[in-house]
Amino acid sequence: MPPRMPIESGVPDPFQYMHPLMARNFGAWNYHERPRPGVLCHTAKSGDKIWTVRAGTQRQMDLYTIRKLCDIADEYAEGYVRFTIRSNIEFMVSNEAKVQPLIDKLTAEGFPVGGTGPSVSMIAHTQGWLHCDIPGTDASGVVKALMDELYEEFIKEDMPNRVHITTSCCQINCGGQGDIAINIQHTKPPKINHDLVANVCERPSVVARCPVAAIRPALVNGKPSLEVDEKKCICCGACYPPCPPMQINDPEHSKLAIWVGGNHSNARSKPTFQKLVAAGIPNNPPRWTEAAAIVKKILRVYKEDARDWERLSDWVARIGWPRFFELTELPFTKFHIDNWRGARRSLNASTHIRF
Amino acid sequence: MPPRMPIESGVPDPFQYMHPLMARNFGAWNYHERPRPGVLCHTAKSGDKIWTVRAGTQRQMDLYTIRKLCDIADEYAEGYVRFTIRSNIEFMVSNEAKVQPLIDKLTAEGFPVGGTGPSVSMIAHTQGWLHCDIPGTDASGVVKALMDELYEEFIKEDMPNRVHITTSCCQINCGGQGDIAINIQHTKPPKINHDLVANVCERPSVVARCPVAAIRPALVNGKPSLEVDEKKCICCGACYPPCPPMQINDPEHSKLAIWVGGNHSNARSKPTFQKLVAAGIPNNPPRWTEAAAIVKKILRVYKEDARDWERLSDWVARIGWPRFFELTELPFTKFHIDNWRGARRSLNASTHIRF
Amino acid sequence: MSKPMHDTPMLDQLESGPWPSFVTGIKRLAKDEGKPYQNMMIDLLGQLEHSYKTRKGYWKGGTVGVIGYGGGVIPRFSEVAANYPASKEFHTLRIQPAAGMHYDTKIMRQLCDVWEKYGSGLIAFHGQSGDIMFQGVSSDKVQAAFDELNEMGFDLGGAGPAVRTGMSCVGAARCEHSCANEQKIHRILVNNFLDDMHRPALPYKFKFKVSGCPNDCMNSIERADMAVIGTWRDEMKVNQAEVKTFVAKKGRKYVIDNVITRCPTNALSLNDDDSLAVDNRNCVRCMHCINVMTKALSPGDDKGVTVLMGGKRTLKIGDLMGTVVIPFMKLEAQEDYDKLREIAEATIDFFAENALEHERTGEMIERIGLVNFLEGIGLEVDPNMIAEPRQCSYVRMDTWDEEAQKWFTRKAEEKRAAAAG
Amino acid sequence: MSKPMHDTPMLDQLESGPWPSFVTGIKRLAKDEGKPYQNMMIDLLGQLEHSYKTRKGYWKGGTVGVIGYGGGVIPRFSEVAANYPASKEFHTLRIQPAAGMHYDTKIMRQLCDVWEKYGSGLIAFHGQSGDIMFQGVSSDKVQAAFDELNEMGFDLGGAGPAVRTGMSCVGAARCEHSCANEQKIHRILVNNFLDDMHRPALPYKFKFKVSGCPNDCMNSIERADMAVIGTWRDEMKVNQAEVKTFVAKKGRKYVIDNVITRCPTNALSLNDDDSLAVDNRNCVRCMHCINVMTKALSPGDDKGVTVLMGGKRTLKIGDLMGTVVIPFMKLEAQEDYDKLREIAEATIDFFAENALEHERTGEMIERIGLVNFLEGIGLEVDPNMIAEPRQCSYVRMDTWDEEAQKWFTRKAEEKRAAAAG
Repeated sequence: MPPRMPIESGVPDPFQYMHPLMARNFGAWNYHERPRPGVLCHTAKSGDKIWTVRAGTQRQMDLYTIRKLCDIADEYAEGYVRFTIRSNIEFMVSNEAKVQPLIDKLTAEGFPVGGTGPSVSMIAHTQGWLHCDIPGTDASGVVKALMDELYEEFIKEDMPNRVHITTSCCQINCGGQGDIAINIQHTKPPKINHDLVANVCERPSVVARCPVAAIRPALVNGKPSLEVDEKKCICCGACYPPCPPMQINDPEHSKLAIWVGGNHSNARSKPTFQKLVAAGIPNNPPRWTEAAAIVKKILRVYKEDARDWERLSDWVARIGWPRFFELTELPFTKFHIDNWRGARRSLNASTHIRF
Repeated sequence: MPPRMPIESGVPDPFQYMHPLMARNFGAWNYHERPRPGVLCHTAKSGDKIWTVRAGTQRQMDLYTIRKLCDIADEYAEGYVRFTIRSNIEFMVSNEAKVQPLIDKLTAEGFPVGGTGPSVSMIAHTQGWLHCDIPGTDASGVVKALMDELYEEFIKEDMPNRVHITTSCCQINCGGQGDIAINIQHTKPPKINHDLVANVCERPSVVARCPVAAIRPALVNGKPSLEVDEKKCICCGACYPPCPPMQINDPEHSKLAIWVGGNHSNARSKPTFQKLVAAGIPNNPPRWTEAAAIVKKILRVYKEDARDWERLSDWVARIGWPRFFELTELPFTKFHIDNWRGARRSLNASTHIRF
Repeated sequence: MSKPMHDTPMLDQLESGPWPSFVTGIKRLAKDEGKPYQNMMIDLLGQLEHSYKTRKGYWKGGTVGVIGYGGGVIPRFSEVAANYPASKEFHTLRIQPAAGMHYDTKIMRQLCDVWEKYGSGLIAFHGQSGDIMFQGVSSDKVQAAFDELNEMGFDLGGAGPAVRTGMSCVGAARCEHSCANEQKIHRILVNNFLDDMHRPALPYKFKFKVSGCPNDCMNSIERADMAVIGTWRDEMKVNQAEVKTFVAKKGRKYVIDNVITRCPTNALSLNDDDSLAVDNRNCVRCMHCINVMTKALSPGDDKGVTVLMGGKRTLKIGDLMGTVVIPFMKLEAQEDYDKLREIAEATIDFFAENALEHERTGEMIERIGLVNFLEGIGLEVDPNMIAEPRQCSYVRMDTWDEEAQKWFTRKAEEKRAAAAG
Repeated sequence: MSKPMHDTPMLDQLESGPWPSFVTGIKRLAKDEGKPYQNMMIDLLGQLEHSYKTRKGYWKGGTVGVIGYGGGVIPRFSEVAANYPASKEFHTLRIQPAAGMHYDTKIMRQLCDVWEKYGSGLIAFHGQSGDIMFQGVSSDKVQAAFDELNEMGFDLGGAGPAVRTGMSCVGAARCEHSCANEQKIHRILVNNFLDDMHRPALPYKFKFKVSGCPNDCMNSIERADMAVIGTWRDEMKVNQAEVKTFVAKKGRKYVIDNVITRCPTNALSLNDDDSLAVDNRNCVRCMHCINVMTKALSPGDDKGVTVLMGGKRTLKIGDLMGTVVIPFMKLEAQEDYDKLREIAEATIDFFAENALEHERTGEMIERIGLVNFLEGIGLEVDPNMIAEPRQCSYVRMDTWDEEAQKWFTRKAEEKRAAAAG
């Protein structure tokens, strides 16, 4: 029998799985309201209304959790769900009366209802030790630890605007940009196992991968290997994926750094990149308390000081970075002053200063 | 007799030449008003008032012009004058009654009274053919030609905010940043007189001066000279001052370019650099009518479209560059898209678009 | 009879606290007597605890796939299999969800059944790539699991130097801000490049993302090589009665300080009668006022999309945002969608031919310059592509007159076309 | 008897029009029978007309100076002296005016008299460098002209790789926005470096400019290697009665749209009773509202200066703005001024030792990085120096803890000092 060849079907058509009310009013919605945290109510031009109840999940779910969510969807909602980009699950119902029982059931089963409007939503995260081949830390664990701490901020809408937190378990930054990002930051050059380099690594590719041209081919102990100019090395770990014998991860020296102000939306200002605020934070499982404390401090200050509708980036743009460091009591160091390409753009070429 | 050695007195003390009312109220002024174009009235905390009448000059003045201004200062004012950074002369009087006769006299003698508030002030300019050793065009002449055209805008306060125009007679840009800048832009690589290079130029310095590393030492016809890689050359003329045999000025190919939106002030936005809007404009003495036409068009559109207190840069920031090109009917080309260092900052990394 | 559980004192601490615990979930699978995945999950917990203790990861890549495809399965072999043999192979299937991540419970349960049979019982909804990640399958069961999912109508997503799984927002299905048919764009783009997705042969990854409005909930500007974002070009809709209701409720000062002054182009003004004056000509469609006053304000009717290219993350030259390459295009007729597809094709062809190994589209644009890239994919320069024109005179412009003429010719043609149409 | 006038048909066209004509002025000198400069000015006109016709300049440099100084005279020798022999030498004396460019008519007339005797009769008030430019003197008269000006209390300005002539605004002498004693700062800085001005031996030029407030009328941020700009750190002064008068005159909507919404940090709010609420903590001293409402608003009382370094024009890496190196310092006591002078000294010493040939301070900072520059001149890093922190993770931070400790120590010391003081 010839082998089965794949059906290259690509992205499935969503209409087959879509709540009928959404399919019926596709492209014809009028406005929405948020009756309470975790609930959206959309009104269509036809007059139809749909209520969405949003709940947090652990993203990496076991079959029992998924089936429980399906049971809830069947019993308390209308058999349809969808997921947000931040791994929240959404249940859609056509009748307001179903909202509260659904919320009650989700809550009873341990699924926090929230993540809408000006709340802290679920943390977008990478794979970490659970499944990545180059991780400097865990991801699901960091996120669980943090979301435990931020639970109240998920189920309430008490922040000035929405807060997106991300984590990345290496400096490639698969987590992307966030209002707050907690990312691995290596602080020492890779430790090279010269016995393995020649066999495992395509050396010219590795040399090409270095952002600062700090890697060169070399003979070490008579074997062809690679050498790192440690004065130039920025410890980014770019060489590690194409060349695992260049171990960048280190239980002590792979630290966490916290970045602030990344914003993808075009609302108000143009999209912004996140900026370094803290580094040298220990990578401390299982609850990463030092990182969590800084995140919570930033959120507390933001909540107290920002105006309605200010994303974290908008807020800092208004109050200025000096005040940010003052309010968060984080140290400002020479490392905060950019020296990468185009760094001059980040200098204050004006007398715009707050005193 | 031993030679006379200089008295290294440096910057003179201004109090010896300062209007007594200004010296008396030094550091104790309260507010100012502009009773009419060309006139400022400053009120001191002491209650003293001083009226300033501002007039345009040709900057390069002959003795007779200067002495005439002195005569006016003595007869119609109080014997004191000062100059602004844009070569306007200011007469200070302690009595409002003196203002109108002074204005009348200045006007009668051909000195335009104006340059205050939202007007087009005198053009800041360089030396040009009159006195510079590397000029691509004249400066005093360009300015005279333009100010003749902009006379009404100098003596009135009809612009949305002040307008500073500058000219530069080479790409080193001694004219600096202006709301509108008219600068030389060379378009062909230097023509090298290889017979002279070795004797006249310090070759390594010239090589070092090139912003794009397009110059290299070479033997030409057996003589040590310099060679330009014409594919890399950006025709900036940086090599010409240290090496006059590398002639960059060309009667036809040294063109004018117009730049818009330079702003030194910290008012509202941070200081901004000017941006390219038009190039390839003939360097056409004695009245440079093509350049003047573009400047006037820009000013007309700005005057019609900008809001009160918007500098040219503020206005364009609000209406966007696409609209600027539409309103001024200037062509947008690939040359407007930056490709110098840090060019990415100038790309539109957002959906902020006006339709 | 299962093997004994490893001690997991650190992971155990992740079972406390109010947030749903993935550890509890994995433990449940590890305690699932008689299930094919039980021992695998016991050792998975053991290896993960080992990572927590030693602060290092222990997975390495390799080569695992399905017949007919060159990518889409993420191979994971344990480096500590001697101690945790049952999870020595723990591969992931990247499966593309329906556009917009819609499910009914029937299909969800079917997905679970497949993973109960062949996999670890652990599924992530969803990975950062936009895939359902079926995490944890041994090499010998990859093909069977895929075949079953594939028969259900699902396909593998992208991995490696390939077109990757796309993402699109809920959009027209439930959002009044939607200015496009997000799922259609998503499916047209990705499904046109399945060969480039399943047989990785590009210089590096290439991602499509689609957001229905400038709020860009899919983060497409920062995360996609080609971002398609809905927008509109006529006037925004203003319901002045709802504006007045809002002002009455919130107060004039609140509205001025939180709506009027936040407009990035000062295009809003509150009239003395509490109605809103909108300078639509200078509105940049930032969405702020619409986000705040959802009932009073909404996008216009003349909808379309803006296309940006070149977003990516840190490696190798630092994070880059995508930049505008098409300020506006309508997406109504089939020809409109064809044109979008053709632009994507031209882009991927140019990328395939011109990017260096492991170079993203944004890095290639940075290296060769936006103008050369535009020429390469056949698009004309447009002032909407830039935030501002060049500010340095260091450029050679001896073909200025020709370039200026191109602009005038284009403008004249547009005018003629507009007059004719 | 003078030589005949050259035909100047092009220059003649610059005698028409309403603006004062430099050509008419030069012609008057050229027709000034019997004056020493007459023939020189006849040939000057001839050469200038020749430039207009051929569109080229005909001056070259050389070496001309006065005894004791290495710079300050701009030598100009004609390349077309064969045709225009009387202006074959046409040098410029750069003379520094009093700070703020104040004159009484007596000194103006004396300046004219010197130039009638030795020079061309043509004087520019002022060049872009901030000097009075005595334009046109032959080599043999340079010394005598300088001696006479020098005896009157004037000195040569800078030229070449030297400290250059400074500039300061009218400032405290007549402007209510003045937050500093501009002329004093100007004179202290420049007059401290006369040796570096008069004997050029720096890598390249170094400029001081002083503006009394952030309106920066001297363009110091863009044009000075060291810019000193007045500012204040307490609350701006608000005369609410004058605010109400202004609102009454202009209308609420005008004030909201032209003052409130223009505040770059949304630090203004118009209260419902037409008084102004100022969030001084977030005011960035941009001056806009003060510029608009001159009678109602003014700077606070706790005045001082901000210092920025590194502004320059295009050559060699593109125009650069100066960047903040001292966010705020008081300038009241002599020690304050001494400290400012010492910072200038440290900067010029560091520049002299570390800049490449023909490299400006801003380019040096760009090359070595702001942090290294700050360390070189002995200043601590401060978040006011940046618009925003780094956005790329590509930096080695293994000494983070030490650097963080420096900050905490500094802050603790500042707190102690504040408590003690």
